[in-house]
Amino acid sequence: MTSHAATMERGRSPERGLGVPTNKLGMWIFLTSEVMFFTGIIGSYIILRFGASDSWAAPGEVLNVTVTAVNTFILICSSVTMVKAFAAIENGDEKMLRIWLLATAIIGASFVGIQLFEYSELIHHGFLPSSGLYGSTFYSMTGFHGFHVTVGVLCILWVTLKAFRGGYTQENHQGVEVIGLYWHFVDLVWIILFTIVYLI
Amino acid sequence: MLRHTTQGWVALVAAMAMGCGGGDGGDAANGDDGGQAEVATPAVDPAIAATILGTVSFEGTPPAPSAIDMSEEPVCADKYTAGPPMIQQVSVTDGKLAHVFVYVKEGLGDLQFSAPAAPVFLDQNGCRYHPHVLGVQAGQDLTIQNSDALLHNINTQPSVNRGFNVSQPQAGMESTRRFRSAEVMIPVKCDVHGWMNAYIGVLDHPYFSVSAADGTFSLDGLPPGDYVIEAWHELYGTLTQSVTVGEKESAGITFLFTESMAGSDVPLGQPLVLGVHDAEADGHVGGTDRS
Amino acid sequence: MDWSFPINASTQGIVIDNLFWIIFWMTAVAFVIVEGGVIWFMWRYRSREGHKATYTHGNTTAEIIWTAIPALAMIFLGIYSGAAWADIRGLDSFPDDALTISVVAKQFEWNITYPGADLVLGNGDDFTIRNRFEFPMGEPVIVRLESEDVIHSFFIPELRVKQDAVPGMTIPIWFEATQAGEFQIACAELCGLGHYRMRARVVVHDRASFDSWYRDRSGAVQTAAN
Amino acid sequence: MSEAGKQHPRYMLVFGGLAVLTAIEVTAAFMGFPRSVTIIVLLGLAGWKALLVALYFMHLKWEPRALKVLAAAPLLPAAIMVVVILMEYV
Amino acid sequence: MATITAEPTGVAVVEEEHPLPFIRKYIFSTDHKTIAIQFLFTCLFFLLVGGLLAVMLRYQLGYPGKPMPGGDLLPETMAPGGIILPEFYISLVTMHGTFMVFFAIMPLLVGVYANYLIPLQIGTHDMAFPRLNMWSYWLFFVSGLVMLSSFAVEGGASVAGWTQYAPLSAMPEASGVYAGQQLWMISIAIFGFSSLLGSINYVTTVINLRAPGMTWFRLPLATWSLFITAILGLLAIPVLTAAVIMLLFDQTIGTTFFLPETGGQPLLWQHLFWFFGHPEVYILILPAMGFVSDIIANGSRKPIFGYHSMVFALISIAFLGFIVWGHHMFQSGMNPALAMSFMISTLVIAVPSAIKVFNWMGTMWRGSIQFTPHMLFAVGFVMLFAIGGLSGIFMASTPVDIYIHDTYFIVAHLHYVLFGGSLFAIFAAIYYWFPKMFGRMINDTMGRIHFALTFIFFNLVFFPMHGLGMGGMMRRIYDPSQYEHLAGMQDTNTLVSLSAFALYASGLLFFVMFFWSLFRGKKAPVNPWNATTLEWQVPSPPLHGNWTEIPVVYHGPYEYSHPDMDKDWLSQNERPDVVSPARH
Repeated sequence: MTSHAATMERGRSPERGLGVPTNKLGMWIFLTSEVMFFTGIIGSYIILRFGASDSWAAPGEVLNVTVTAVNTFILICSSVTMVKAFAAIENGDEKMLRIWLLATAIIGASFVGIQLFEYSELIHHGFLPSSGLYGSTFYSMTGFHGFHVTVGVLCILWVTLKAFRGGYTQENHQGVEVIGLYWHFVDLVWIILFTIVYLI
Repeated sequence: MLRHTTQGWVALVAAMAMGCGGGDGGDAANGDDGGQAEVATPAVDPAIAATILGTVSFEGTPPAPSAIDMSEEPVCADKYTAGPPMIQQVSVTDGKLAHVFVYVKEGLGDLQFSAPAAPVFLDQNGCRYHPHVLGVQAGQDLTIQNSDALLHNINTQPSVNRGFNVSQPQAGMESTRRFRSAEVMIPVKCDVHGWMNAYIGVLDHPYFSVSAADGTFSLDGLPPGDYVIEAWHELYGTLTQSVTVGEKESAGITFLFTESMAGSDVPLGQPLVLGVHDAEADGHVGGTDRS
Repeated sequence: MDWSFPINASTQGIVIDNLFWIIFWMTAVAFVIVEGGVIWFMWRYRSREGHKATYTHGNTTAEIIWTAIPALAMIFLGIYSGAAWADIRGLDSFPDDALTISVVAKQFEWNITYPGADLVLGNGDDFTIRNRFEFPMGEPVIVRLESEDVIHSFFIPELRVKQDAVPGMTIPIWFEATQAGEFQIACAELCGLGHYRMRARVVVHDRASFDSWYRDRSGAVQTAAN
Repeated sequence: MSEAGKQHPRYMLVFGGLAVLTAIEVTAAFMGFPRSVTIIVLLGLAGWKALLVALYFMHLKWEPRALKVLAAAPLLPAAIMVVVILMEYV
Repeated sequence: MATITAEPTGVAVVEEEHPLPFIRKYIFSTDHKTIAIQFLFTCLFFLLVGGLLAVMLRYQLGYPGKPMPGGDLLPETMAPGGIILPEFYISLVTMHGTFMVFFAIMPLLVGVYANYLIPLQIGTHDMAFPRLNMWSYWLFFVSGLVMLSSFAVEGGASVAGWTQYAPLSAMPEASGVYAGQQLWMISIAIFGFSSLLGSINYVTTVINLRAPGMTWFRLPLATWSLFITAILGLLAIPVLTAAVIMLLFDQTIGTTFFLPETGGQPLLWQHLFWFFGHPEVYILILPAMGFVSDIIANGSRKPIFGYHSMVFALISIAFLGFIVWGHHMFQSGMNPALAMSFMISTLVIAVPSAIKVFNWMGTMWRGSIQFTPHMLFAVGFVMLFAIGGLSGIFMASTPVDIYIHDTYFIVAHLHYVLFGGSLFAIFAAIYYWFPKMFGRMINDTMGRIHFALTFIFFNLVFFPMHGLGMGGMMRRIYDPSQYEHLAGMQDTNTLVSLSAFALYASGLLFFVMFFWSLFRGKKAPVNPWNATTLEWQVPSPPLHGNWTEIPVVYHGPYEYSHPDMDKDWLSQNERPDVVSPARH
């Protein structure tokens, strides 16, 4: 067993455990459970599709891939602006932090907007959550992702507000990093969804 | 709703107290809260009230009745001393058709009628519904009774009203429910005994009747005017006729169902728009069977 | 109070009951060791004046022993049960030329469809009887389970048969009755307010009486058809 | 904060990568390869993009090993769930 | 012989530096101890509700079709003239299971004791995210109320069983229940989010906020088990949340995930549910094992036997918990080959469970066992959990499961594990930590009486159920007398019912005693049980913030009866000046 000196040493160090700041660790742990949540939904989709593949239309027939591809690109952009914001504050550049955060919020919101537009189009053409497994899985998966994005946008707006109040400094900007992690995760999920829902 | 909710809470609290405290279980039994606003009836002056009398006759040979196998339900089977009970969708006695629901479909304008206080009864006896076809006014109590010493469940499947599915495990049990809005017809079935079925016609006026074994029916106390009368049968669909009655007059009409009509659309759960003349008034209402 | 199994009337029942009693005796030994040990320790090592507990953090040998023994027992059980399971439910355990009967469950009835005179389901001469399941003893019977509405479970205690009937699926099971008699089908999966009464009559005939019964039934159907 | 602060990864490079991969995906989906091939290719590309995001944008590349493990942990039960349930069909 | 003179490190909070206003202190408090106590009272209430439902359904089984005393207080839709209707009976069954699993046992183990013990036992000020912790409680509270309210809505509460098997749960026209079903889904979705917030807190706290010297293998087993449990919850409960939301969509917006008409799969629901459900079973038992380990070591005045193997057993049970869910589905139409592999993994999981039981016995062996109520309940746990574990082997064996699946044998098994196991451990924990939580003692004699009654009546209720199951009595049936093969068992059912009423009565006795001790019990010292873990180093009850100076930890959690010491315990934070007694 470790000598007392060693344990004291270990104990006293500011970042115990994983050597990761608590807020960040908390977010990562939250993300692990988010993975399981999306597994529940995406997994069901995979399983149902294996069971009744004929209830799905070929890619592009019902869903508009072009619009969504653009939308995907938009979401990726928002991820970049997010990391830019983080990089900015790590260099102590609060001005750029605010700009990048604002950009992220706006781009994220536009993603949601485009998705809502897409929904209205689909519903207009009679493709509803009640249209068989295709509709059920499509709306559930994209809907839950959209919900996550919306929540993300709200959080980012809140962070932005705090940034404008000068709430973040080079030394202390965990808030930016933590919300960033969430935002990138949402982006990551969309990358998967785009492929399996629209392209396959 | 609210009434029902409070009832539920009373139940809960009472349950907590386990046997002490108040609260009435009473007749909380609205599968559908007796929603409709009770409007003061513009009493149809009996002095001028008219009557429509009529008969429903049938042409052709009705489908052969088939026996019900109740061997697994002695409680019911024992009630049939004279031969096994028959499934009788179509009961014809010398050319007259019974179990036809006849009602005023149009012509009452916007008259309002309050529901009568007396309940309508639906009895389950010998694993059959009595009566097989019945009418009830919207908001009027429908009291379902179990005269068999075994489990029946009463599963109604309306399309405009809220359905209910209640059970009566013992003889002598009673449940009272109401339907909020007019609907012709609401199918009723017992899931425990697949052969048991009945039909309930819900109207927001009192002018309906079910043809008797001799095919006769009567609609009494009508205000003078011109009406569209519809006759509904579970197998042969619907027929409609227009008729005009003056003060104290008594018009007679006859409906004629024929063998060939078998399989025509049978409207179930059609929301009714009374007073307004709709294109469906030509005998073939688009049936929507709920499934 | 009878706490025993109902009589066993099927071939798979023999296997199942044997396995049950094997497990029963294995667990009985463990039961006695644990409960007896705990009670004895409670008495033997109750705290007394001037008696101090032994200071130990464990004993690897002991732990290895009481890890190994249950492990071995479980391996044995796994192999035994696996073999038995394969014989009862394995896809290749199904007899080829067995009488095949379709059972369709719905709230709250069992509709049993027999293959009619040609002994093949779905050839027009099938006939359906509500809540009455009759078949011959001494030969395997295949039941094709379906459900119309919700999940039910096809349970005949005396035959040690249980299988859920799932809407959207056709699930085949087979069994062989070893004695004639009258039993009941019970529904073993909660299926609604009539669940507790979703039962049907089971009649296991000897060959001769089954033939005669089947003949008039299927014959009757054909006359009706003509 | 995290070591990432000192030497920033080339975010724009990653961004370019993601954009290009997306473009490739969309085209590949409609090239009319045999279905199985398409699926494998697309899933491969998607996985690659996901990895890029996780490693660079989420800085996993610079995190202590323990956190890498923690982040990857849920993939195991997730895989178990989907694969095992899919075995219903075999 | 050298004698250790030891002096504890760390300084506890002795007076509130800045007292908080009432509402922040007691209602929307962020103090993990207050939140734990809020959980405690809420869960005890739900425990009463769940028990009451059980009493009612046992009445119907004991006296089928007879009017229940006081039953006429229920509305006609539930029990006309006091006669319980079949639809009300199955909603009793459903809600009993739901309340006990989700709103009583699970939060009692996790919500109460994870909150209370983790920060104290690892020696820190509070949870990592106190505000999330508060939200976790209030969301739980809301979800509980939603579930309760479903009794009051039209059509009554859910009737699809606590497992909510689709399509029955998704087809109101088949179940006759409309709003009730949807409220169930909504409530559980909220509940899922609440426990998610909790789990994040527990995991983060244990990983990052341990006191100096509190290495992984110096954590008390209670904390270990709660940590593992939190991880299970983290990975399993989101799947349930996803599943219930999909089911809610099936009920409301016309999706067809679990409805076969358009290719949806009823079995998918079962897979998703049990993928959550089996880890859930371990969520319900692992913390109990942890508490019992702490209490048995303390009650036998001995170090726990085989600390490391106890930890590894916990971990392996948790991991295996993710690959055994199919053993709930052997008769569900699942692929038989799949059933085979699930059987193997299920049998494997029996091994670590056996290790734990034997290690507890090893701990008692040559100890100095005290007959305090908490020790009695802990030992009761070992005895009853052993029975539950052994009866589990029967259904693990697929062929035997063909017969006993969905019979009362299962009911007996799960109650031996959940009541005889978890609930006994919860009682043990309440008795053990009551002095710390409320600063008052519970009368030992009263405690022993409560134990005796509970133990006797528990076995009278649930042991005969094995017999009922062997006789082939199906679960969730309203009236066994409808079947020939069950006709002979009515007297057994009546006996069970009578014992069940007595069991509930002894439960009520506990509540009386609990609240009496709360106000009248005699003041509790800092360390009434001479225990070694850190929570016994702060005042009873500890004040907000627990420690002004974090202690330094030197020993494992169970240094009892060290030969070189006069007193028979050595706290984890006591700096030994002569020799270090930790010898492993």
